[in-house]
Amino acid sequence: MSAHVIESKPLVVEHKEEQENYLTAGYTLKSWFLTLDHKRIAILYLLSVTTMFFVGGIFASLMRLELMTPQSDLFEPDNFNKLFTMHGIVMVFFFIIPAVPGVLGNFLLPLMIGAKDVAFPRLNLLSWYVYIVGAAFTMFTIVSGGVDTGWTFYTPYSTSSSQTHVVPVVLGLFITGFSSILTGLNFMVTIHRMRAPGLSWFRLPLMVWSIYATSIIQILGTPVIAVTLMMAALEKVLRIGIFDPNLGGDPVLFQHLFWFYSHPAVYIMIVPGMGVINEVVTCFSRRSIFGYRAIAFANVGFVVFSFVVWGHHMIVAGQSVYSALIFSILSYLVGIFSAIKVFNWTATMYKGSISFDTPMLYVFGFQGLFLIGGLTGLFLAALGFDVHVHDTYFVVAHFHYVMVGGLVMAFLAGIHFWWPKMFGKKYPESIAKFAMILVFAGFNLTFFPQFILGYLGMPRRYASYPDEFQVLNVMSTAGGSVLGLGFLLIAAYMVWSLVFGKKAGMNPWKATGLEWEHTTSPPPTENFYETPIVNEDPYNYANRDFTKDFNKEVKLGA
Amino acid sequence: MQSSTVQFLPEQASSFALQVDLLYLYLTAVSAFFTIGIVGFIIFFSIKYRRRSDADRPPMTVSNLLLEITWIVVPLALSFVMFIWGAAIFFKMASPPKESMDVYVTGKQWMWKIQHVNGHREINELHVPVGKPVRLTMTSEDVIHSFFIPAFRIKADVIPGSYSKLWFEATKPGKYHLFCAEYCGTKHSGMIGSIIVMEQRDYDAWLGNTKDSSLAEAGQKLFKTMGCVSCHSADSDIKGPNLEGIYGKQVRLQDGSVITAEERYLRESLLAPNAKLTEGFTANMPSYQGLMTEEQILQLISYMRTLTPVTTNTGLKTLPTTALGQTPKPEVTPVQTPKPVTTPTATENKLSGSPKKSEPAK
Amino acid sequence: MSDDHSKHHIVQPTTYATILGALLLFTVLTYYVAFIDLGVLSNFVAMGIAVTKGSLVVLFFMHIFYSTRLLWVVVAGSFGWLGLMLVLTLGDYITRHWDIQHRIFF
Amino acid sequence: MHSSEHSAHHPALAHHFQDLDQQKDATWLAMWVFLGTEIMFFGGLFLAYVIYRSSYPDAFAIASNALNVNMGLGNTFVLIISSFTMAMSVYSAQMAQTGRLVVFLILTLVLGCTFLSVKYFEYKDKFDSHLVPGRHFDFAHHHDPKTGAILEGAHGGSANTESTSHEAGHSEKARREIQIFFSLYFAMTGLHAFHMIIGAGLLIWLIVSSMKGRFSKEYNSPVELVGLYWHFVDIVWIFLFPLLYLIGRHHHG
Ligand code: HEA
Ligand code: HEA
Ligand code: HEC
Ligand code: CUA
Ligand SMILES: [Cu+2]
Repeated sequence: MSAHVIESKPLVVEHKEEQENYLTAGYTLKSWFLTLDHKRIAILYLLSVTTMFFVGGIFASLMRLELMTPQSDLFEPDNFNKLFTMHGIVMVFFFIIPAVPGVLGNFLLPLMIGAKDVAFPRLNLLSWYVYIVGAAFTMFTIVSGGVDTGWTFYTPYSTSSSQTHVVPVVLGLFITGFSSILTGLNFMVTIHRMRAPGLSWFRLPLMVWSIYATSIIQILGTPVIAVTLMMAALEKVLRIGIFDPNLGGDPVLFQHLFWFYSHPAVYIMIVPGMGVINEVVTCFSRRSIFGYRAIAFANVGFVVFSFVVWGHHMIVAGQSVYSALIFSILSYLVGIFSAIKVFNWTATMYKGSISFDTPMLYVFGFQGLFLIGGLTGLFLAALGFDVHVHDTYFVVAHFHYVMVGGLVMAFLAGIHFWWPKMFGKKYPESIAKFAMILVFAGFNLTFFPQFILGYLGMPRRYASYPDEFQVLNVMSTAGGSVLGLGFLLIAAYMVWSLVFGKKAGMNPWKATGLEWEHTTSPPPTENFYETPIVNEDPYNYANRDFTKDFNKEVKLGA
Repeated sequence: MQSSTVQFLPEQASSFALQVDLLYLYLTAVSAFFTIGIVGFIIFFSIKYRRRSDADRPPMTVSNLLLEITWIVVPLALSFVMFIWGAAIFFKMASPPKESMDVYVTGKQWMWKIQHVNGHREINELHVPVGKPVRLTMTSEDVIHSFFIPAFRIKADVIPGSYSKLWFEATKPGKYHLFCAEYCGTKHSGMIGSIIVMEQRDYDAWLGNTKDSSLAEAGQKLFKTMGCVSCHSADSDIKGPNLEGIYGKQVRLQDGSVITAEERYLRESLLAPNAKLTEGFTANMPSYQGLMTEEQILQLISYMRTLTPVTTNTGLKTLPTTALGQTPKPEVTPVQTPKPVTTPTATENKLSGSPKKSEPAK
Repeated sequence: MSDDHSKHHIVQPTTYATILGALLLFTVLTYYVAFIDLGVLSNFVAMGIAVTKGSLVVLFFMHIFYSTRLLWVVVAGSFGWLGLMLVLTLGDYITRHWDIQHRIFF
Repeated sequence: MHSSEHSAHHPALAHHFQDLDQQKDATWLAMWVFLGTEIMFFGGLFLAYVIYRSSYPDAFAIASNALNVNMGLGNTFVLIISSFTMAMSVYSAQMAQTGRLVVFLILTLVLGCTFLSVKYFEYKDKFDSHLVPGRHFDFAHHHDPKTGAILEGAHGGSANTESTSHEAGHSEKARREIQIFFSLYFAMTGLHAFHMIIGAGLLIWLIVSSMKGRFSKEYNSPVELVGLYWHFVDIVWIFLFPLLYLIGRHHHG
């Protein structure tokens, strides 16, 4: 644990910054669509997941519009059902799961570990194409009439009752699954085999640990959903009977298989987001992380425990009460790992030197909202309580708090934090802060009332509802509009900054880490001018002199 | 009906309601504690340690094992309370009292079909007396539905091909929402209805008005028309087992195992009689798969239930039902036995949750 | 990485041939055992033999016996995860119709 | 690491790796992790199999007996031997014996194709006897005297069961359960066969490359990796064979 920094022979790169970087390496479409550079692939992902987010968001807005009134007046129930299904599918499989790994993971992983690229660049590009093909299938489904099964595809509804396009969408997800698997595989091998000299496991930035944990979950979980969807499609087309009670099958088996993947999937969503939080909270507190090892091991804990709690989605679904018992207690154990992280981030701020730049505001947002989302997850894991709120808006509120309040906040924190590194430009700080507040306020207005709605008993996936729920629903819709405007604003100024933004310099936040201190913004195609050698623990803020200008020199290894 | 102001709790109309609400309170309190605590610290640190100058150089973080252990152990302890509390309620919800009154529910896109033991049927409405445990035996004709009564805080998925159970004891007369909570297709949100809780007297009157033949009677008719009697009566050529006292009996199977004859087993006996052969009999019973509706199956089951004498909470033992093939007198079907003893009132019953223990006749 | 060299271990044809022999033998064994009525034990014997055969292939044909710890972990982890899935799901099916002892709590 | 100094300029070395060693480590790890995903992929089907086998033991025994155990056994031998020839290919590649490498690869391919053709005839037989799940599934058409006997015998232990006129009702449930067996049979063996076909494609590619002399003592990862894949497919079959073909065989007496 060498605490001192060797600051010998810094390489002054001011002039180099004017020169080539990964963005200027080529301007043709071909140079983008056939690129093997992980940073360019990250940009491709950024474009595609953002598009998907807005597509999903438009579905959400239409849904909220419909829910303003108790009757189903704007859409036929049929269409409403398609809306929430497509909203769930697009948001889960095409936005939130690939978002952080695809964009930030791709961009940062090799930079953070001092590698020139991921282990298998070709595979990396292939992942993106597979994702796009999967997305195309799903989008085709939308155009051709949609699906109405809910994102959970419960049998026997999806296989014997629904008249909509279940098979193409299932196929699309099957394909997309492979994108996720390949990304995970690639990242995992990269972390094992491509670390720079001196970068031992416990010197890795925690973001890397998070990505590592996420990759393992992707690798072990995704194949199961793939084969499950395959069986469901076969059931639908050939009536093979595996999930159809009329043919001797058990519909609950589908739920087991589905949640065996889909619960771990929620950690695929949140864990990389938590990784982002580590980096941002240390940087803006100028403080090394509190309890590095505890957080690192909590990630490992997620890998194991996320796979043994899936039954908490099936508490009233007809599974054994004894199973429910086991799954409930395991859910509480998995909660502890999140608790460790939340407490450690808070403790990291203690005695720090805290500044309030936009990324840090998102961290605050994340902390509060994920906390509420996570704690209400504990509500749901209490068996007798879940009986009442299962499949009500309480659950809807819970998962939006963790997914939007948690992951989307973390994603935005990350995007704002690394934007200067990715594009070499600054976004307009005060507008960004305003947008953050808009999103935060809009979010709470949208989803907090849903907790109450849920406890009052409003079931989810309802196109119409009894009159007494209207007041809260109107609040929720109003919040949704504010939220939507907030997101729109963010997209607008981000695009604006690409053209008009101020030049960022190589390390505008005075952050530690190879990606900030050892290369330019934007980095060159091969990432570093010289392979870095790591000789300190991460987040070594106590050893930096912040009065210096961090934007000038690329630090080199000894 | 409900007032237009925003409420925070649905009505408390069953013996579970208060229990679940108390748990809710505990969960909320723990959450509030942590949320306020952590947000409080964040705000406090943000003010106290805000950056005053770029020259600020915070010290190295020191880790503090004791602190870390504390914040693992305390939440663990608190969440164990959540677990045990939640599980306790859940187990009560999963164990209907023996003396419960039975109602049969069939879900179907997109309606609830309900049959009372006396054969009365309702659609999307369920009338029950206050203060009496009611046990629902539910199945579905097509896809999965979920029977949800917010005011009672109960819910269970209704699954084709198997029976789910749900029980409650209403504590307050009134009309409450019945929702389908598992997404089941186009009119999922239209698959709603109401639960009407009545005073016992009103309930009896309501029930008395109904002219339908009782469920068990209908079942009994089926027992004849479907030809069950030809085997399951003393004088038939092909012998089937004696069905007297079948419900709840420990049936010994050919492979030596023992199984309790309840709904699931009886249903299987009709649809797939040879899957579990009764000891001493051959695989002679035909399958009625596809020949009966779910409702008819329920009727038959309900009839077979009457063949078992039941102890009710009045302490009376119902008369043993008549020999097979004869009409059992409907008034002796156990669930209909009037209950003269005091009905536990809502207030008495709130905390204990489970209905008053019956004093068995023995 | 200290144990790198072990991966370049070249397995000799004699080893391969021995394993081949064992595999063929076990196949014959599992076939004949299937015709003996061992009750429930039949399943365990059949699976035991399959697991043995599988392990031989993994360890020798696939060189895991000579590999780094990391690869051992990957292999054990993958099968372990499959085990988790099987055990927890089967747990549900086995206990689904057990009587409920609601008094275990209060 | 002087050997890597040599290989630093090897044409097969990708630009972002330090040396061939690192590259080889990475690809090995990747291959194993990929096989891990394959385990979970087949795992979903295995889970379904275990659940239904334990729910419907008798039907599964009956259905299993309708499979041609000799073909299954023969195929098991074929596949195990092909695994051996594959292992020998890897050895030859490591020893840079190009001639033997090509021979062993071709042997492996031939054995793989043998397996697939046997599988083809098994499938065809099932098609002809209406054992493919779906609307035309019909177990009653299956006039195997042996299985016929088992149809009754498999219900519990008691022997003196007679076929009666109520057989029809009896076999309705059995029919559905047997159909589930065949669904799983086709899903599992089909997926397995699909993997074999991919494997065969890879083998052809290896044969061509090795004839062109692409592999050397330092660089033979493709052979090793395809080897791993091939062995994995073999392992899947090692489990499928007893699970699908050997259930309840002892009822023959
Ligand atoms: C990012 C996604 C995400 C995350 C991170 C989580 C996290 C958790 N979830 Fe959630 N969940 C979903 C996404 C997510 N969930 C989705 C999408 C659904 C619905 C799917 C559908 O049906 O469509 C769902 C549904 C769902 C259910 C099923 C509800 C139902 O359908 O009836 C349950 C039940 O147990 C549950 C529990 C939990 C728990 C215990 C956690 C825990 O991991 C939370 C842990 C976090 C904390 C505990 C906060 C930090 C803690 C502290 C600061 C200290 C205090 C701690 C203690 C006192 C222990 N979730
Ligand atoms: C990452 C995942 C994710 C995200 C980000 C969101 C985001 C949002 N979700 Fe979603 N949601 C899910 C995952 C997600 N959701 C899932 C999995 C389900 C379950 C589906 C199922 O039951 O099968 C669900 C279900 C769900 C429901 C319940 C439907 C039902 O059960 O009937 C509702 C209802 O309010 C809802 C609302 C919203 C809203 C308002 C947002 C907002 O945050 C969206 C904000 C974004 C925009 C609005 C787009 C950007 C803005 C514009 C394009 C400008 C134009 C718009 C305006 C000015 C309004 N969601
Ligand atoms: C042709 C004769 C026959 C007919 C008709 C018949 N059964 Fe049966 N039943 C049997 C035989 C034989 C058995 C015992 C073997 C077994 O368990 O399947 C049996 C078993 C049962 C059992 C399980 C009893 C136990 O002790 O386990 C039930 C319940 C039952 N029958 C109900 C019915 C009903 C209801 C009908 C009409 C809809 C019916 N049976 C029609 C012959 C018949
Ligand atoms: Cu029935 Cu939803
Ligand atoms: Cu979950």
